[in-house]
Amino acid sequence: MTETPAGFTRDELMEVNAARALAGARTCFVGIGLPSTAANLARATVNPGLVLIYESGTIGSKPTRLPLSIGDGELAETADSVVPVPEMFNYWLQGGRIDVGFLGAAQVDAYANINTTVVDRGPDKPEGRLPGAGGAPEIASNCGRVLIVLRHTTRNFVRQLDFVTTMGHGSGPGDRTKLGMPGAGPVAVITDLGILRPDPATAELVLTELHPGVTVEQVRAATGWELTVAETVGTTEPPTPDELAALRALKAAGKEA
Amino acid sequence: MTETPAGFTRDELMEVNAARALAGARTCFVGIGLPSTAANLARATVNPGLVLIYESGTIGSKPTRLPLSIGDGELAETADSVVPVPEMFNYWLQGGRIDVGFLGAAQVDAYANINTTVVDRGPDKPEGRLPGAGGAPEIASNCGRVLIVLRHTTRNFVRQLDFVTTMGHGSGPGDRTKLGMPGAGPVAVITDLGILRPDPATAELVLTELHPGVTVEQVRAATGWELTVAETVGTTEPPTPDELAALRALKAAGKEA
Amino acid sequence: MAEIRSLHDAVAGLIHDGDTVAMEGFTHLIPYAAAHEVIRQGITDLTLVRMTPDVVYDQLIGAGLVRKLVFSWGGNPGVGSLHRFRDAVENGWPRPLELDEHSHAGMANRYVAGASKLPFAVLRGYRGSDIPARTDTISTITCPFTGEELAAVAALNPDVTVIHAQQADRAGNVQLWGLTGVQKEAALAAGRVLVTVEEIVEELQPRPGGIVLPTWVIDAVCVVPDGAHPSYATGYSVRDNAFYQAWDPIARDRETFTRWIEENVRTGLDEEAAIR
Amino acid sequence: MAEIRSLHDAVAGLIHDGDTVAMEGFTHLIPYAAAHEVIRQGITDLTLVRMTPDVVYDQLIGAGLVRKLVFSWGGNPGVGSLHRFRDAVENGWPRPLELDEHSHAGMANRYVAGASKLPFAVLRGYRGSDIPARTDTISTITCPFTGEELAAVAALNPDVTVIHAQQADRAGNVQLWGLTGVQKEAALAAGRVLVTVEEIVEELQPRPGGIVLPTWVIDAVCVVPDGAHPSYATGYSVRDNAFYQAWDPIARDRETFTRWIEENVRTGLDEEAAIR
Repeated sequence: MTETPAGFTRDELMEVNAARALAGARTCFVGIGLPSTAANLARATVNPGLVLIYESGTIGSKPTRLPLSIGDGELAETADSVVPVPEMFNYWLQGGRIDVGFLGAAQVDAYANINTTVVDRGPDKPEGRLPGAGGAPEIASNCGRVLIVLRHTTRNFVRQLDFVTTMGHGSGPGDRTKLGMPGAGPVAVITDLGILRPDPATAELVLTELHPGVTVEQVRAATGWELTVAETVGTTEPPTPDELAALRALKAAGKEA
Repeated sequence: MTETPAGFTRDELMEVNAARALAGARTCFVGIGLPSTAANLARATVNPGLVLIYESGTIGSKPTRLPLSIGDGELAETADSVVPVPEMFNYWLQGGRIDVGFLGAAQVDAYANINTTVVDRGPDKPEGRLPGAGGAPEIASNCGRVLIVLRHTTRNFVRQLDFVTTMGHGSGPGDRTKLGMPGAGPVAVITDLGILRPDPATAELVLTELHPGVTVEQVRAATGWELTVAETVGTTEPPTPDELAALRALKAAGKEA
Repeated sequence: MAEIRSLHDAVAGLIHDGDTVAMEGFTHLIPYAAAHEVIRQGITDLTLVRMTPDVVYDQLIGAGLVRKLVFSWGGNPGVGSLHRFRDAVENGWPRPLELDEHSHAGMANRYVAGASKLPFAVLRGYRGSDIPARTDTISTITCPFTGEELAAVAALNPDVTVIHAQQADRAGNVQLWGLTGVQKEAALAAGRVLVTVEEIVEELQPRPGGIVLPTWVIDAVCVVPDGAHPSYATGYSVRDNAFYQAWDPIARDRETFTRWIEENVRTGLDEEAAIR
Repeated sequence: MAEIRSLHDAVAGLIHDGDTVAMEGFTHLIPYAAAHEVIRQGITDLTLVRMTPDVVYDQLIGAGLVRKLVFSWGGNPGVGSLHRFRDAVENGWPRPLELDEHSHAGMANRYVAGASKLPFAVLRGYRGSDIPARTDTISTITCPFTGEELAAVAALNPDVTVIHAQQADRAGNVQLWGLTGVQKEAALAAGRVLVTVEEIVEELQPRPGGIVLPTWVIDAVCVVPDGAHPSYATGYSVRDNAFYQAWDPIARDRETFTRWIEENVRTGLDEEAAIR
């Protein structure tokens, strides 16, 4: 690999920063797609001991390439333990044993609530059908904290969800407690433009970091609500050559398989 | 083995007849002690294909000697499948997959209700402590039918149970249906004197068969309530040489282990 | 007791118009061959159940055999949308598709209740979600000890569950291993069980992570080597990822889809299953 | 993360006076050595939990360390009564023993609820039995879908669960196999987990029927070869049936019992555990 520090894509910025957010975590419940990329990159970089947990029943998977689905054979072959799916959801997830739940999303609102069920496509058009909930509602409720990763567009970052599949912070602070949700909920939304984090007082997502080369205006323009911006907005560290190399190697191995 | 047909004990009559009661059954949930002896003898004689299920989690155990406990290692080693104990009780027993539940008892009453919890030892004496319920309440409720095996004495066959651990037929016909119990309940109580079966109309246990050499009076004297005797009382077939040989071989193998 | 039958006869004997059918598998061991036999026989008005309906359910839906789908995540894993599923839901083509939609935790527990012959299961789930408003199979229940309000989900008891496994013995005992998902629960929850297997072996050797289903909880075993393709069977095959990717353009277009089913399922290579 | 510690230190660090402690095992893998260490350290006022309390609980009860027993079947399997248990219940010697008594199905589901961090579990159980009248951990609940009334049992969440397993690796991941009973549920239901193992191996090889508990759900692993004796560890030892039979006369008499504990546990061979 002969990449220069500047030779990276917006997606790579998102993926590298998502991986970094897993520093210090012991266990991560991994959704497929971007979360899986991030979690596997974390194992290759900031957190080699991270225990990856997939809803297909694998605990401690150590894939050498990006799994193509949450039921990829390598996830089972490299796992410390494979458990039945009901046990995964009852003993491990609901049992409160997972530090971080890592989710993707189709739509996110200002309180980090998530829609993956249906989208309103306007009058005279039928609702657009999305895949559905999967494990997300209980992942978001039961994990110690939640990370969300998705691309930043006004289609994805909406003022009002068309459907609440998975509650993040509801309508503001206290909602999670009121509903008896054990975990802290979303602590960061990592996008290809920067990072949003809930304001401790209001639980509303606030832009706290920009990726190198991105402006606040770009993020505002890509957000469907009037985005709050932190007083001091940081800039994420550019990906290191090691991070990029690891990310690209993982993806290349995934394509080969 | 050079036994003559007459060379058998009362216990052997009980054990052989208990085994015979398993003819035609596919699956048997086996209590330890006499039920286990009977079920293993059935596999050696009338029902070689009988699937033995022990509450320790073994399905299809094929022990070559009498297991010394429901957790005997050979039960697992010879099983078709070993499942966690909760799965055994939920998916297999409550799931309604077991034809026959085979139980022992400390006290039985005229409706084949069972006490294995405490016995009243008279005034000024503390209740006598028995082992407790084990799996029996749900075995008796959920198996297709129930067989009970125990020695026949007035101490065991009582007018009034000191405690109802496990319901057989309650206080008479209809009680099981009223309580929503899926199985038919006790269909025979096999003792060292003969066999009692519930009257289809009253659900009360009736003496239907005597073992060879036993009289109705002997059974009456060993029963703590006014025993109903069938109009025609049969006599059980004496143990065959093969049955005796198989029973004694099983016991001998159990002692050696 | 399981009878070892041809796939044609087993499907014809066990799956009927109007049945609720679960064909389970979490990417691994998905019973494609059995589903294709359902398409060939035109068994219709089905309620299909599965946590993760994927391409094989897309095929059954597009073939017009499905009235209702009970599920928690419907997609082409690693690729994208299920176009036939979307077309049925969004446009009612080739027929409207009713949905009963849950989370994975809810669906898994519905199977657990079904296998346990309980009418419902309890979980700490669906909190803050709009999902319960769209279904009558989620309710609430109050803990009699703590007063906490929890979600209750109705048991799932399919008329028939169909799974694919690696091996059976001649008596019809079955073993599967690798990712075994929710297959045991789905099988034990069902009224009838059909298992396709890679092969019959003289004796099942206990495997790490192996699940054994004894013959007396199974109705039919059918020998269908590679019966999970394009899904896979650990120890026998690997996932045909190229097929999953190729499916996307096939399924996007109604005519392309219909032709594909005609050429590859109704009169295609799978026809051999009918005479096995 | 599991720390690999001496049995003395692990017991002293994890088990305290007044704790609710589950030492599980269904005849197999019963953690005798750990229980003897509890006796040596005189940890008292315990609430003991186990589906099948046997000789090792008889010893703890007779030693006067137990305030309450939560159980479903108490006996010397294959032999007869537990005389120390009976003496405590019937005569209050050496102290009264409170009981919370269930059926196996109820206890198993109480552990399942505990492991699932639910406050209760549901079963079709205890019907027609006097058991519910004797405990406040059984209640009823009505299915919100069918109206059927079912039994509810309160979750069991021991302060500490102690189990014996065959192997751990150096990171403290544990594997047990053979009859694994309710050990996984008991461990995952507990606040703290202590595991004694036959040996540490370089790498855990997946076994048929094996259960793996990852190091991050365990607090301490102690290497105690033959730590289940007179119970057994599949692959390492066989059950010492002679001991179970010999226990009957020892336990019948208070003095004989007390002397046995003094000579064989408090100052006996097990003392070596303290320096391991």
